[in-house]
Formats: sequence, structure tokens, C-alpha cells
Amino acid sequence: AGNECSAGNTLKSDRLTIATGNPAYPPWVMNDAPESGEGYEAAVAYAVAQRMGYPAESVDWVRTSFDEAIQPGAKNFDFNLQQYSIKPERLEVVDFSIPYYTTTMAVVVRDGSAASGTDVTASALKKLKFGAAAGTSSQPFLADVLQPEQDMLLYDDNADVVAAIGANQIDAIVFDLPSALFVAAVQLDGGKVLGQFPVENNVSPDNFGLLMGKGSALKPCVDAAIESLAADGTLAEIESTWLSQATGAPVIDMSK
Amino acid sequence: MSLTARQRFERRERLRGIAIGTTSLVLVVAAIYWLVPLAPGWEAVQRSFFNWPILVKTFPKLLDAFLVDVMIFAWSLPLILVLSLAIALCRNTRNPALLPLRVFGAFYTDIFRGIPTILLVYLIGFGIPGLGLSRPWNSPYIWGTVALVLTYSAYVAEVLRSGIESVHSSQSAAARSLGLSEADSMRYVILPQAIRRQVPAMMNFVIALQKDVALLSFVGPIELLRQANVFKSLMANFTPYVGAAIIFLCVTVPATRYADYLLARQRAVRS
Amino acid sequence: MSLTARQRFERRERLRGIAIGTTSLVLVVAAIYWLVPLAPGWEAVQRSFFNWPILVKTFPKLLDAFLVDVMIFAWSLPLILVLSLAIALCRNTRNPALLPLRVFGAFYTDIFRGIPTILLVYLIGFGIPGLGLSRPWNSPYIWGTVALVLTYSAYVAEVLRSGIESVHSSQSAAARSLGLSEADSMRYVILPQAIRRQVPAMMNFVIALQKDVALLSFVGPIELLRQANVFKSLMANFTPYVGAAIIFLCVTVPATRYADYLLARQRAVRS
Amino acid sequence: MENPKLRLSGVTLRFGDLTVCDGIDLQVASGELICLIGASGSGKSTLLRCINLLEPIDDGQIWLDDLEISVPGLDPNPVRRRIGIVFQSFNLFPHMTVMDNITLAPRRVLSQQPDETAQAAMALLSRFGLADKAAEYPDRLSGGQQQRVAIVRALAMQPEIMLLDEITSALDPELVGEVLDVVRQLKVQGMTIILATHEMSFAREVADRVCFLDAGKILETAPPDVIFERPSNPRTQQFLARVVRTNG
Amino acid sequence: MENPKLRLSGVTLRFGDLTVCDGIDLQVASGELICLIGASGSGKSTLLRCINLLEPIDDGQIWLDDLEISVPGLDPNPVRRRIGIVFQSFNLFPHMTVMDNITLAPRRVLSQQPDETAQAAMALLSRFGLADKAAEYPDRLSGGQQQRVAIVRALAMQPEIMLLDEITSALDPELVGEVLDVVRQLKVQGMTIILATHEMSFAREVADRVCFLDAGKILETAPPDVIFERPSNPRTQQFLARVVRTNG
Ligand SMILES: Nc1ncnc2c1ncn2[C@@H]1O[C@H](COP(=O)(O)OP(=O)(O)OP(=O)(O)O)[C@@H](O)[C@H]1O
Ligand SMILES: Nc1ncnc2c1ncn2[C@@H]1O[C@H](COP(=O)(O)OP(=O)(O)OP(=O)(O)O)[C@@H](O)[C@H]1O
Ligand SMILES: [Mg+2]
Ligand SMILES: [Mg+2]
Repeated sequence: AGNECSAGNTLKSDRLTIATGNPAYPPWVMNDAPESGEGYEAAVAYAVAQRMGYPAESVDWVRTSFDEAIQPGAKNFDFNLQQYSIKPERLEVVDFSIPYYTTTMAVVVRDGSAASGTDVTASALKKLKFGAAAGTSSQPFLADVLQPEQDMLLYDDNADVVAAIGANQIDAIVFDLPSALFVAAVQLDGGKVLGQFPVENNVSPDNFGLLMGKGSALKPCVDAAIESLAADGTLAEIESTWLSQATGAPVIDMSK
Repeated sequence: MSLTARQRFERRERLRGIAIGTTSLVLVVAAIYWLVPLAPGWEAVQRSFFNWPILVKTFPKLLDAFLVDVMIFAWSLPLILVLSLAIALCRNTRNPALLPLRVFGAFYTDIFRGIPTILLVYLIGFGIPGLGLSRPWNSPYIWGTVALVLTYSAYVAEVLRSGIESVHSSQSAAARSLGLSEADSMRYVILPQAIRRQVPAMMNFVIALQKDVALLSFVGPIELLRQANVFKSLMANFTPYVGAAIIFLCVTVPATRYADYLLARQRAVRS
Repeated sequence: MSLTARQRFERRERLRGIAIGTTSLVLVVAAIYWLVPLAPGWEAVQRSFFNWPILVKTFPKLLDAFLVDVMIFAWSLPLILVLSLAIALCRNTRNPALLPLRVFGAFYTDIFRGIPTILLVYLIGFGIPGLGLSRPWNSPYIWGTVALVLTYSAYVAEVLRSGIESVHSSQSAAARSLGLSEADSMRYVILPQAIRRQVPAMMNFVIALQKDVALLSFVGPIELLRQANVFKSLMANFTPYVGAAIIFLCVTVPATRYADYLLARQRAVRS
Repeated sequence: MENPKLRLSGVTLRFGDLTVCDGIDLQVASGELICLIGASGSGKSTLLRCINLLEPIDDGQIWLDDLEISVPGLDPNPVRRRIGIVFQSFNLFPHMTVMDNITLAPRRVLSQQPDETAQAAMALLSRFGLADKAAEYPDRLSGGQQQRVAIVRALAMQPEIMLLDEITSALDPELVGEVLDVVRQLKVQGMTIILATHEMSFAREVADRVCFLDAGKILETAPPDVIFERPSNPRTQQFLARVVRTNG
Repeated sequence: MENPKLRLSGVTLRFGDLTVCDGIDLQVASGELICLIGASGSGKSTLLRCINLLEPIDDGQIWLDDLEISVPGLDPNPVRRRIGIVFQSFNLFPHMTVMDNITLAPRRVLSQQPDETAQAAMALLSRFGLADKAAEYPDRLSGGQQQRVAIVRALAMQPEIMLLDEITSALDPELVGEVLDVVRQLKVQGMTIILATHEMSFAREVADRVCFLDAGKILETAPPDVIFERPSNPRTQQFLARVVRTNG
């Protein structure tokens, strides 16, 4: 299998090996089972594979941590997707495809807590005590853009941040919007998305790309596949299937 | 047989102790049992940490993952013992010609105790395979184990060294005076005594190692704690860690009790 | 002053040792320096682990974060020492009435050594505040420290206990025969000797603690290793960990060398 | 004996199956010097440890003046203050200077002022020719000096009885002399002393009475002339015969 | 002396500033029994340790037969096989049975067959009345038994010379006898022996010659009659006077 671009360039001939996290979270991958194609990233992965000439049965899944994804040795995947933000620093050691999803940051609080009444303005939010999952884009966003007055706290993963807000150790959490919606709806008791940051003005666009080994020969093929998926509306369709609409989450006023 | 005054007194004391102990234990347990659930957040905490359905669901997979720990532990421990022994012996040489070995030993323990294990695991687990090794020689099991062994042997070497130093020099004089070589007197005379003295300290490290096998998970292998971590992330619930703790305790507690028992028996028999 | 035959011989041996040592060191370093870069993956490894611009960029922030470690270390260490001493004393009581203390001590060490520290940090760091404490009493600094102290004091208690047991019973007989109370003879006679003997083992744990302060980062605080972790994610590069290692080594190596020096001097002066 | 300083009655101590003190009866008058002799393992040291309450006895009673000190559960520390003991192996505290070794107990137990204790300690040290060693650590001293420090340490508590357990057997013959001189001094000053020893000639010289122990029993108690010249018990005769032969 | 078994010439050893052996000259004939006497710290033990190459000497030479064994860098083990040493504190290996204590060195150093060694060891043990203790651990034995085991352990290597360092001073007087009997036996069998001792009467009985050491020097070497009856050196006179007084 494979089209003229990808054939012969994959890890295993005639098969495409795709990596995601362990575990993989909804709404990106449902039930930690990417093989089902359910969940935004699982669906995108199969769509990209399809365009590259690999039908679903030619796709293998592996699991990697972030660390394994960026380690300097030979990779055990063709591409890896687990909400990797495309950042210039990262490009030094790995390659990214063009973005397959662009999102923004959002603030999650507990409904009924003191913080849930905060005005959706930058100046009001700065007074809250923030937490975030380390290693996501939330940390640089907090540190460089929002700059809250109190020191932020960082955690290993979403589950830990949720526990921390449950223990009232933090007032608010910053996630990418889809994760925020999911966490608020499912993981956090009485969670609520307080607001999302504006996408425009280059304040917080978070572009997710497929991660590949440095100098991967597959990059042009992957880029072409994503381009065509975007062009014919497939990506938008997948998004509307798996990601809840961000309606109802007010946009935070950064000027106040 | 009738008891002497002292025996009666001691029995009374012991009974009193047991009575006080039991009472206070019961009080504390009762306090925890009745008071903690009154805390406003108890239900949430219980749901997060002591969630029976989640425990039942995850436990079998945790047990599976524990096999990985057992495996890594089983091959790391002998390597650690051998390497730490070598380092301890290096640090213990007295021969002026062997100064470099002493320096090397001091360096080794300083560096490998001082470097955060996680860096070592990354550096060796990712770095060395990254130099261009191909499968199976780039296995994270191999290089992760190497990192673990390097770290632990530095700690254990210090324990062994102080054991060796604590065996009185007259023992080594006696051994060498019989014409035994340095190696033989170390092997047959000094080490058996040194190791015996350091059993409690070594047990500390055996237990810690059992848990630090988890460090290998940074470079891939999914062992018990990593599996618990995956479940935690997935279910946003810490109960799987409680499951992991149960498994660990089932192994380490009998092991330490047994080691203590052996030591006590040895002390009773000898001297 | 002219040298004796033995001194000449020993000087020759020492010089030979230094020569061999230096040569082999040079050879090894040269081999690493020339050969490793020839490996196909060297450039990638270098970029990931030894990236000078990244080191320069991240180092100041790492140093800042290290202050958090220093702080936590500074208040944890005395707590650990006090608690571990209390536990060791519990385990060491001989009075039949104090059986419960002995049992408690054994339980304590078994449980807190056996439970994975990460569980304890979660359980205490999230669980206790989750019961309904409000700020500042739910601070992760407080409860994370509690978890760390509980774990470490279990390990250190065992070290102290074997130190106490290694002080010959004749010392305590001598102290008690003078009419000193149990507490006084422990405090003035047994403990000073026990602690002195266990300095190398304690150093092991001081060094390990210095690094395990990082466990608090699970419940929020951004200390050195967490900061390195953030940079690693941000830059997809492991160099910040090397920076962290440099900082740790700068602290732990002089500390161990100094402890070794004190011990050696003590040994030379006494006995 | 009227008003014995120390009275043992049926003192029995077992270690498991081994009866180390087997119904020992003994009365010691104030100012008396008793020597315990007997083979190794006969129970001399253990008996002294029992008197000092370092071993709780299984049966029998011990009285110090009118106080029964063998009552189970009695706080041993006030009793131990009144009874000094010196061990064969000195057991000085290696991590303290000579001065600290001596003054620790008076300061902690008798709550004396530091300078008062120090003065008293210096006086004792001078009396035993150790004034210049006050600041030394024990392992810088010779065996004889260490043993004298151990005696001073016990005396600093101003005990009413001194128990001395083979205090010369770890010393070389030149040093033995200086330590025995100390014992002679103590006796002259009227101290009540129980001394376990293998130095038969010394026992003979200084003892008021000698007890011969064998397998945890006192087989014979008599003035030294009687014990050494015409021992009545065959086991005593045998022991003395062997000791005298090798001691030449 | 012609063909001395052992010859020391100008043997000097310093610990830092302290000269512990100070130009010691001594010749020992085959089958001779030399006693070293002298105060504690005079260097007796150290001299024996030098001969056994446990301390590398700073100056001087030591010959065993025609071999200079004091050459720096010489492999000491073949030499030590030929010289047995027994220490004051026995230094048995506490984690091994008596049998293992004795057979370890023959097995490892002489590469003997295990059963052959065991037989030889049993023979030696029987000779010294220890046959029933072969399977015991050292700390189950009395001091005298331990010391005899230590002697047997050294003899099992079939040494040409035995160095005995105050082998009775840790023993009680009844036990001293049995160990000294062993030394008498060895002498009768023609073993060359150097014995450091405080047992003057024993030295007098068995020694061929007695050396008096003081501050690392041999001040006087003479047959026992001469040393004990009319010592020529004033320091020797003083030492013997004090020792004899306390030894009674
Ligand atoms: N803690 C103990 N446990 C078991 N047995 C003991 C203990 N202490 C002493 N013994 C035994 O009690 C007996 C008497 O010992 P003790 O030390 O009193 O004898 P001793 O007359 O002082 O001998 P020595 O002259 O060698 O000092 C010995 O058989 C000894 O092994
Ligand atoms: N390792 C050492 N370092 C420094 N000094 C030492 C060492 N070994 C022995 N000495 C010193 O050497 C001197 C001689 O000691 P040695 O043990 O040889 O005397 P000795 O005649 O055997 O005495 P004793 O009769 O007490 O056994 C002593 O002053 C001792 O302190
Ligand atoms: Mg005794
Ligand atoms: Mg000596």
C-alpha cells in the first residue's frame, strides 16, 4: 500500500505506524482505543492514513510518552499525535506536519466556587491562583501571556490538576479549549469553562501538528494529506463530530 | 511451674502495655473511622482514592504490570550487588599503586548519587540508543536497567564500604597472617561479616529499588506504577495507586519482617 | 631528609599508580571524545542532551527553581531527623510495657517504606486538603512535605536503629550504672556514638532527599526538576535536565566530600 | 551481722535454662572489702550486675541499708546513684573527654552546678594522678589511666558502695600496680567495696572476707587466711591449686 | 650464631613521629624459644607484626633462612605461610565454625584437598583436646578454647616459626594453664617460637633467651636466669621490680 509519496518511506513496508499517548484522552481518542477510529485525533489519524494510501487495516498503533517521542534515537512510529503544539524550539529536534487543528486556551473553574464569579477580563483573571498540566502549552501561556499575580502550580497531567482544584489548592485551570470542555463536563464535579481566550491578535493560537522524526521523508506526504483533508472539509467534519462546540464559553477580554 | 516475682511483674507490665496499646489503637482507628467521614470533602476523597469498583477493575492489570517490576528487579538486583561491591572494593584499596581506583570509586559514588536518576535514565535510556544502536540493542529495558544499576550501585557501594570499614582490622590481619591473599581474605573473612552487619541498611535499598524500578517507565516499559499512572490519567482517579501500594506492601512487608526475623535469630544464636 | 627503602618503594608505587591512572583516564576520555562523535546518531544526541544555547537560556530559571528545593529541603531535613529518631527509639524500647510502641515502630517503617512515595504524596497532598481544608492550610507545600517526611523518616529510622543497636550494650550499662535515666543515657551516651557511626548511611539519604524533594512537584510546586521538565516539554530537549544535574552535583559533591573528610579526620584523631 | 550495708538473700538469676546466680546469700558490712573469686563463668560479674540492678533478678531479695532494692518496678536510678560500679573493660564513653565522662552523671543526675562538679572532678583526678588528662579523650590514655578514670567516674557520684569487676585484668602488669593502689586508698577511706578479681595475692592482701563462687553458688565465704591456707570446700582447693601453679 | 632461622638487622618502624621499633637486631636459631618482655607500648606486638610482614618496615632487613623478606614489593603471602602468628585477642573468624577457621587457609593457600585438610585439622584439634568443638562457632567457646583454636589454626599451615603475642593475657588464670601447656608441647616438638608475654614465671621456665624491650629498643638479651636474677640494664631492673611486686 501507500501512495507514490509515502511508499517505501514508512517504518514497516506497506504499513503505517501511528503513535499516540498512553493513555490517550477523550475527546481526542475515545475509550483509550485509537484503533476504533473514535475521537478527534483517532479519526484524523485514519483520514491522514487514508490519504497517504493506507487503508485502516494497514494502520498499526503504538503508544509513546512525550519523552519517547522526542528522544534523539530512531523512532518506533511514522507519526505521532497527542496534541503536540508546533513550537519553533521543538523543530530543532523533531519535525511537525502543518497544523491539523488550531485551538485556543480556556479557563476552567468549579461552578459555585468564589472564582466562578470572576469577570471574564484579563485583569480580573490575573488575581486567581492558576494551575496547569506541565508540558502542555498552558504553562508558557500563563507565564508569558496572562501572567497571573500568584505563582502558578504545575501538575503531571489533567487528572492531577483536577484533583488540585478539587482540593481547593488552585482556583482555576488553563487547558486547550477541547480539553477544557471535556474536563469541565466529565472529569470535574461541577466544572465550568469560565471563558476562552481570543484566537485573534496572536494571543494564544495553539496549533497541533503531527510529530515526526527529524528529517522524516514522510513529512511532504503527511502535509499533502492534511492539506487535502482541510481543503475538502473532511477535517471540519471530523471536528464537528468529535469536538463539542465552544458555544457558551465567553471570549475573555484581554484589553481590560 | 510457679512464676517468680520478676516474671509476674513482667507479665503484668506486658499485659498493661498490650492493654494500653490496644486501647489507643482502637481509639485512633475509631476516631479515623468516625471522624474523617464527617469532613465535608470525605465523599470526594473517598471517590478519588478508595473507589472499590475502580480498584476491582484495575487490579488484575496492575498485577500483570507488576510482573514487569519483578522481572526488572530480579535482574537488576544481582547486577547492583556485583557492581556496588566492585566500587566498594575500589574505594577500600590501601595499596598506593591503586590510588586511581580509589579516586575512581569516590568519583563514581559522587556522580551517580548526585545526578538525578531521571536524568540518568533519560541520558542512558535515550542517549545511548540514540547514538545509533539498532534493535534489540537499543531496548529501553537494557539501557534503563543500566541507568538504574549505576545509580543504585553508587548508594549500595557506600553501604558496603562502611560495612567493610566496620569489620575490625584485626580480622584482616588475622586472615593475611595465614597467608591468604587480599582477595581471599576479603571474600572469606571480611565480606561475610560486613554484609551481615549491613543487612538492615541493604533492606532499605532493596525496598527502595523495588519501587524505583518504576523509573524505567520514563523510557518506555509499562510497569506497575506506570500502569497505575495510566489508569489515573484515564479515570482521573487515584485508586489505582492504592492498588499498586497494596501489591508493593504484600511483597515488601513480609520480606522485611523475614529479614528482621533472620537477623534476630542470628543475634540470638551467635553472641 | 633521605628516604628509607620503604618510602622510596612506596613513592615509586604511588607514582606508578598515578601514571597508570592518568594514562587510563586520558585514554578513556580521549576515546569518548574522539569515538563517540563518530557514532551516527551523535549529532542528534548532542542536540538533545548537550545543547549549549538551551543550557544558557534555561540555567538562570533552573537556579531560581532550585531555591524552592533548598527551602523544602531545609525544613524537611530537621523534621525527618526528629521523626526518624522518635521511630527508631520506639523500635528500640526494651520495656515490656512499651510493646505497643515497638509494634507501632515496626508498622510505621514497614508501611511508609513499602508504599510508593508517589501514592503517599497524592494521598496526603491532595487527599487531606480535599477533606475540606481552606487556604493556607491546604497548601501543597505543607502536605507534600508531610508525605516526604513520613517516607524518609521510615528509611532513616532504620538507619538510626541499626546505629543504636551497633553501640555495644556495655556503653548503656555503664551509663545506667551511673544512675543516668534511660533518656539521658540515650541522649548523651548512645546516640552521639550511633549517629557518628551512621554518617555515611545518613549522607546517602541526605543526598537522596535533596533529589526527592522533586516529589513535591506532583502536587504543584515548581521546583528544579519540574522546571527542567517544563523546559523539556517546551523545547523537546533534555538539556535542561543536564542543567539540573549540574546544580545538584555542585551541592552534593562538596557536601559528601566534606562529610568524608570530617569522618576521616575524626578517625585519625580518635583511635 | 548487725545493720549490714548490703544484704543479699536467695538471689537467683537465670538466662533461659542457665542459672547464673543460684540462691546467693551475702551480707556486707559498712566499710568492708569483699573479694569474689572463682573460675571464669562462675557468675562474679553477673552478681555485681544484679546488685547494681543492671540485671533484674528472678528470685530473692537485695537490701541496701533498709531499702529492698530488688522490688520489681522500683525506679533503679536512685539506687544506682548510691552504688558505683567499674567494669573490666572500663566502658568509658569514647566520644567525651575525661572531664565530661566524669561530670556527666553528677550534672544530669545530681543536678549539680557545672563548675562545682568540675572542681570536684579535678580534685578526684588529682588524687589519682590524672589531673593533666582532664581534656583528653579516653583512647589517648593507657589502659591503667583509663581504668583509673573509670573509677573516678564512679566515685564522682559519691557512692556508698563500690563494685569493682576485675578492674585489672585488661591491664599489663606494670599498670596493675597503679590501679590496685587506688583500691587500697579507697579501702583506707572506709569505702564499702565488693571486688571480683583473679589477683589472688591482692585478694589475700586487702580482702576482709573472700567468697568463692562456682556455677552461680557461693561455696565458701571466709577471711583470706582461711580461704587460701585451708579452704574447706574441695572445689575451692582444686581451683586455688591450679591458679597458684600457673601464677607461679 | 650460624644459620639462624630468623635474622633481624636494624629493623625500624615509625608511625608518624613515633618510632615503635628502633633498630632492632635479633637472631633466632632453629628450635629456639625467645621471650619478648617489656612494658605495654614497648613495641612487642609491633615487632611480631613486622616479622610477619603485617607492617612494612621503614628500615633494616629481615631474613628468613637465606631469604630477605623485608624487600619492598615482595609478595608477602609465601612468607606468611612459613610464619604462624597468634594474637592476644585470638581473632578467630566469628562467622565460621572452628573447623572452617582452621581449614580455610590450607584449602585456599596450600590448595589442599578438603578431606585431607579436615583430617589434619581433626588430628591437631585432638592433640589440643578440642576434637569435640570442631563444629562449634568461636563465640560458643571459652577464652582458653578460643586461644587454643587460634594456635591450631596457625599450626595447620605447618609454619616453620610461631609468633605468639600475649596469648594468655585475655584469659582467666585457670585457662592460662591450658594454653601454656600447648606452648610447652610446641617447644618439645622443636618449633621455633617467639613469644611476647607478661607471664614472667612462664618466660623464666620455658625461654631459651629473653629480650627486654623498652621504647622500641631491645635493651637486653640474655638467658632467663641472667635476666631475672641479675639484669644488667637499670630499666630492666626497675621493670622487673615493679612487675614482681604486684604479681606477688
Ligand atoms: N546476657 C547473657 N545471656 C546469657 N548468658 C549470659 C549472659 N551474661 C552472662 N551469661 C553467662 O553467665 C555465666 C556467668 O557469667 P559471668 O560473666 O558472670 O562470669 P564471671 O564469673 O564474671 O566470669 P569472668 O571471670 O570470665 O569474668 C556465664 O556462663 C555466661 O556465659
Ligand atoms: N597503627 C598504629 N598507629 C600508631 N601507633 C601505633 C599503631 N600501632 C601501635 N602503635 C603504637 O606503637 C607502640 C607500640 O605498641 P605495641 O602494641 O607494639 O606495644 P606492646 O609492647 O605490644 O604493648 P602491650 O604489652 O600493651 O601489648 C604503642 O605506643 C602504640 O601506641
Ligand atoms: Mg566477669
Ligand atoms: Mg602487644
